[in-house]
Amino acid sequence: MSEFIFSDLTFENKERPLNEFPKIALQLRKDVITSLFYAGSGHSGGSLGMADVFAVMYFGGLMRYNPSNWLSSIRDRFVLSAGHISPILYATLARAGFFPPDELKSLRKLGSRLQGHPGLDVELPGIETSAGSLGQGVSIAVGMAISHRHLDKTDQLVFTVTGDGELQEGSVWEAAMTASNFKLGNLCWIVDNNDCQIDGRVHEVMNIYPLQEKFEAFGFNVITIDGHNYSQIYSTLKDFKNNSSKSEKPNCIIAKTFMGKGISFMEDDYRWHGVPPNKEQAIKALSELELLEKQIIELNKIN
Amino acid sequence: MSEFIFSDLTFENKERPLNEFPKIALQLRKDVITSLFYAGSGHSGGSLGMADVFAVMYFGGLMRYNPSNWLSSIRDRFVLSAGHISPILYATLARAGFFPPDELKSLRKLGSRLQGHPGLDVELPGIETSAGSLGQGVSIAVGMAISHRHLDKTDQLVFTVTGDGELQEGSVWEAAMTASNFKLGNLCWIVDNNDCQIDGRVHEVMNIYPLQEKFEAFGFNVITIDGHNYSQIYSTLKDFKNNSSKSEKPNCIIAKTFMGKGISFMEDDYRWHGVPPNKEQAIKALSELELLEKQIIELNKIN
Amino acid sequence: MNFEKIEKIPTRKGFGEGLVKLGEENQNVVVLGGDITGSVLTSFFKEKFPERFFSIGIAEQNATTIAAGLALSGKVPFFASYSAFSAFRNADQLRISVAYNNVNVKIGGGHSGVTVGPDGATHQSLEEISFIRTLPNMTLIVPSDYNQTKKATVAIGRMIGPSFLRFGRSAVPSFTSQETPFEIGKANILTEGNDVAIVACGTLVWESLVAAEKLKKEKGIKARVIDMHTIKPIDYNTIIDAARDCGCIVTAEEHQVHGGLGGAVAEVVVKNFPVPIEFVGIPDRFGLSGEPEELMEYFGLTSNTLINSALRAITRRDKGFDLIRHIKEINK
Amino acid sequence: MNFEKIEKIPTRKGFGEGLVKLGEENQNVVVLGGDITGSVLTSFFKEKFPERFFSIGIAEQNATTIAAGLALSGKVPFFASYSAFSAFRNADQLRISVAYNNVNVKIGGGHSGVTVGPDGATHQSLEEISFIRTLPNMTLIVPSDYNQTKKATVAIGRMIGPSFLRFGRSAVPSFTSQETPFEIGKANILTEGNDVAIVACGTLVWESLVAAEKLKKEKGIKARVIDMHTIKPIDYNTIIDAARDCGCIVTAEEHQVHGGLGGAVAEVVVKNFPVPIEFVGIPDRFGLSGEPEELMEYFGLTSNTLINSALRAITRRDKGFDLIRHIKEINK
Ligand SMILES: Cc1ncc(C[n+]2csc(CCOP(=O)(O)OP(=O)(O)O)c2C)c(N)n1
Ligand SMILES: Cc1ncc(C[n+]2csc(CCOP(=O)(O)OP(=O)(O)O)c2C)c(N)n1
Ligand SMILES: [Mg+2]
Ligand SMILES: [Mg+2]
Repeated sequence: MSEFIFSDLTFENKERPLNEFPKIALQLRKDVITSLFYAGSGHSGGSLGMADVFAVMYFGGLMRYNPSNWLSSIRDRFVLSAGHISPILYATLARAGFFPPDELKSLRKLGSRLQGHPGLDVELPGIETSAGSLGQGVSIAVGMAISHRHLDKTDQLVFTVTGDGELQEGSVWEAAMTASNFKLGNLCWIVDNNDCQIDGRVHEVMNIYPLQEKFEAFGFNVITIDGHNYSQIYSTLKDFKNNSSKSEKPNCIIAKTFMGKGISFMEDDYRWHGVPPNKEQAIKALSELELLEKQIIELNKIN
Repeated sequence: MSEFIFSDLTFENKERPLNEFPKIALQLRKDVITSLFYAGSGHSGGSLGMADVFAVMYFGGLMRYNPSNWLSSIRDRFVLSAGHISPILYATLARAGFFPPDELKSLRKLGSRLQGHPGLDVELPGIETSAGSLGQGVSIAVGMAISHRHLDKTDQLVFTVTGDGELQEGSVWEAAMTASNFKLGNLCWIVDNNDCQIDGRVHEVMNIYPLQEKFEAFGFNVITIDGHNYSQIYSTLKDFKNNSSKSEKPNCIIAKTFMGKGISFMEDDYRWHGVPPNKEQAIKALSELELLEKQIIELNKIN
Repeated sequence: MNFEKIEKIPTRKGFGEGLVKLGEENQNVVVLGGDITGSVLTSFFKEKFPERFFSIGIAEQNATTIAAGLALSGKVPFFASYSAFSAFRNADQLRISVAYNNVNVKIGGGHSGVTVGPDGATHQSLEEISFIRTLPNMTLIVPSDYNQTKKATVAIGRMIGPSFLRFGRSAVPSFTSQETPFEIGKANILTEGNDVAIVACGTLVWESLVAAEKLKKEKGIKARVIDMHTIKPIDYNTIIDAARDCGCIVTAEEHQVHGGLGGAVAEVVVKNFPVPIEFVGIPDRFGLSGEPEELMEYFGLTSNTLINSALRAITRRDKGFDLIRHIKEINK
Repeated sequence: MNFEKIEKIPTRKGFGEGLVKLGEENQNVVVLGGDITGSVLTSFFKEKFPERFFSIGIAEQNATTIAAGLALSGKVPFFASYSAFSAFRNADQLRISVAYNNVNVKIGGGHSGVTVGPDGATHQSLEEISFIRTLPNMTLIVPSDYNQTKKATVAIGRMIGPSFLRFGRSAVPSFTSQETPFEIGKANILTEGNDVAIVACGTLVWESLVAAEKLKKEKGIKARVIDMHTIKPIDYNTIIDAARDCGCIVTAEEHQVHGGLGGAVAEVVVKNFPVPIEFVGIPDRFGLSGEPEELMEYFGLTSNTLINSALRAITRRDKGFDLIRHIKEINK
């Protein structure tokens, strides 16, 4: 089935016109769907919802990385704290050239480097830390940011993504407190604010709001954006990058997203948190994405 | 040495004029000094700093308890989360009649019911839970408040005291989040805000400020008071009690205190966090307190 | 026992149903959710008794300690999450507020072991038997199938004191019946035999039965299979009898070979009746993504491994105690 | 050895000094404070290398994970707190971010055991050997005196990989010298003897030496005292030799009798050379306030207990393996 083949396509990491992001995000969404279909288990909802953010973060010439020498000591770092949305990270890394996209079909299989939750032990290029226990990644990111800013004294940036349900973990607030104490202007913490978690709506399972006020009270620069608006994502990340070396405050981007974004029957439905598409659903999802792709191409022609 | 004898004195728990609290607090401070002197180890600073709050909380007719039937199912609850300031709790319980004051001299000794940090296993009347690992007590208090409000449907109140350094523990913010989610208007969380912890000033060791904003962002009614001003302590606790059954918000009292309050050579000095007075210091401290007592008596005569 | 056509049911279903049963018989039973209620099936209770269900979100420390507060107010609180998070993220709270306080808190550790499958190492708890059994005052139960899990759930809900129940995600052979006895602290002897004892818990009990059957059929060896569902307090008598009667033991668990059931049995044995033991478990490494059955095979948690271990234990017993193997092999 | 006039120095001093030494030899060594720097003596490092010291406050989870982040950035981070909090409050972080990540993080667990004294049970960590040694990839060291603690600190700072060092608060006999060898994973045999082996760690090593001396003088029994400073990886060969040569073992530790050093030794023994073992440790209960020496006495962590245990072990060995004691006694 042609839908389920992974092309070799990779994308460059460079400054690019905003209208190029949709098709990158689209490719990432296709990869998420396809790899999860192969896996037969895993987390569709959050992975799809964060595709737009990942597209801009990795392919907009903002984050400095080099897939062919990925452990370079001057790289910027990305730490996935919400380990369960590994499919979007794997898709991104594959399309950035860290490893062959075809490996995406090994997701969650015995012997794969694409563990259900990222594992450092299997040595997949681009993976900075193991993850899967919520809340830990952001403290790891803080550790890296301290190292860069206060020990190495470099201008390396540290990006991290947490879920919004994840903010219920107290250790996350320990990390927040430390980030502002150490004036980690080089830290960019993106919250995937889809108001969904496993048991339901975040504000119903255990309300975390008001969010902006919480982060502000913990000493952050906070900005709330539409996590599907490329222009907002880009300019916010760009601002972070530009101001980072002068800034004495850590940065929090509250990205309002929809779980399952892009697939009609998944969108904004928390029941898709941890479920993969079956074959039928995968085909439907991929054809929706292809339709969208055609529209995007048309749109780009007009503009 | 007469200084080191524990009288049998107890105080009633009743509504009383504000000018009666100083001498109660004074007695508690004496007991703290004396018991710590006997113990030869333990936490002077926080215990002395909270004497005024404890005096009002236990002896102002606010909290409902019955020392001769202390496990009564309709009692209000007090949970000490900052377990290390047990000396002030022990002194208070002794002076409230939970056990003979003379037992205070067994503090921290082998076989004593007055463990260094409160232990439930030794069954000292008035102790609601073991403590000593920072941050846990407040979650226990939340559990009790849930039980009273949502299961037993009684109007029992739950008081808890944490330190300010203690607020660096992430689990404390988990407790805070839950408290507001479950609308625990019956919970009164007092923060001993002395800006001291073991390694130094709280704002230097790991800054927790702004505090009021943090608790507000976590959904609390917050009020900041002078933790040595009886009138402020009393009216704040009284307001809590009066509004508790209608209130849908948990309450946080940020009590600005001085570590070691009442003893000239200990006041506002974090190095007294975990040290007991030696004999000379104990005598000096007790004589300072006696001087103060005389002044209070004089003052009361005039008014 | 029909080894071919045995029905498979997840143990977590027993946990969920047991909670409902407890909820029916005791008004004071309450359940705390950790945002995985549909996974560990506390959802059954939630549906039936919504007013006694409290959603705490993703905050295992807090949930555990709130449970202690509820217990101190006369309730019988259960809190369940994935065992990786309800045994470790809250370890200090388990130690102080639950075990030291000695309160009536019940913790469910679901999705334990490698059989949680493709989620991978972080989710595959393989160290909690060791930690939990070391805590004073705790009761620790690792049931072996659906029926037993249900009984164990009800049993810990009826007893007074802190307890931890470790169960799994995937469907496993349901080989005990509603009538099979279950008593906390009393191991079940499933097959009679004096040639070798296999002391197992959880998913490995079924593998032990398969191994015993093959040992009998293929080698004429009679293995005594012991379902050591209660790890703490451990059933000393049954272990000592097995050591005396069989002279050698194999332990089997979906847990590290260090510190777990094997360690507990070893402690009893050397303190009472030293005999050779072979440990079957995870060889001191973290898990991996894969399908549950693939992983059990990959890590050697199978009847075949048990058979080899039994034969090795018997050889060691018969050759006497001088069979020192090369350190490489010892360290396996 | 002069048993009367031995100097006493706290092991934590060795930790603090070891850190300074490491700080001098390696620029990448950094230390995280947990608001008890003066207690666990990370304060020495802080004073000497303030730019490489980071105060994290009271947040053990975060400190542990930040350490992992630092290690992933090429640093050699140490984080130390009271062992009760640096082994349990952060247990999940130790498991995932440190052990599974297999990063170069070093954890100090100070104020361990009952010798922390009057602070009482919450502060008396007695369960962490069990937990830490069950984690794959970890190195666990429990040094026995000041000099050894210093050497162990330097050794874990020089090796690559996650490690945990458990030490104490109170002054204890300083019986090794600067020249005494120390190698991770290689136990030190302190006295020669083939009558009984005493395998001890931490504060109990000294008590073992005292016991051995008395056993020799008073009973003519030659005990082989083994300082098993490294609990993980455990020194199999030395244990197996002791089992073969002596035929019985006593283990001794300031830790629960379950799951700790005793458990580790039992596992090696039954897997290789089963012999009777007597366990000296805390009998499955929490601690109490009291002075360190009172508590050691109260809980029977003394040379006298060791002597009795040694005699019992010898009797059990000589009477053969049929000496089943009453269950009450077994359960001690
Ligand atoms: C410490 C911990 N507790 C529980 C879990 C199980 N778990 C995995 S994802 C998840 C929900 C996370 O919600 P959110 O952060 O909002 O992510 P989203 O569902 O939006 O992807 C839970 C509870 C975990 N991985 N780690
Ligand atoms: C979880 C935990 N970590 C560390 C400690 C050790 N400790 C006891 S008191 C204390 C300082 C607490 O500061 P604060 O809450 O401000 O109390 P204060 O010094 O003002 O009395 C610390 C770090 C502990 N008891 N529990
Ligand atoms: Mg979410
Ligand atoms: Mg303070």
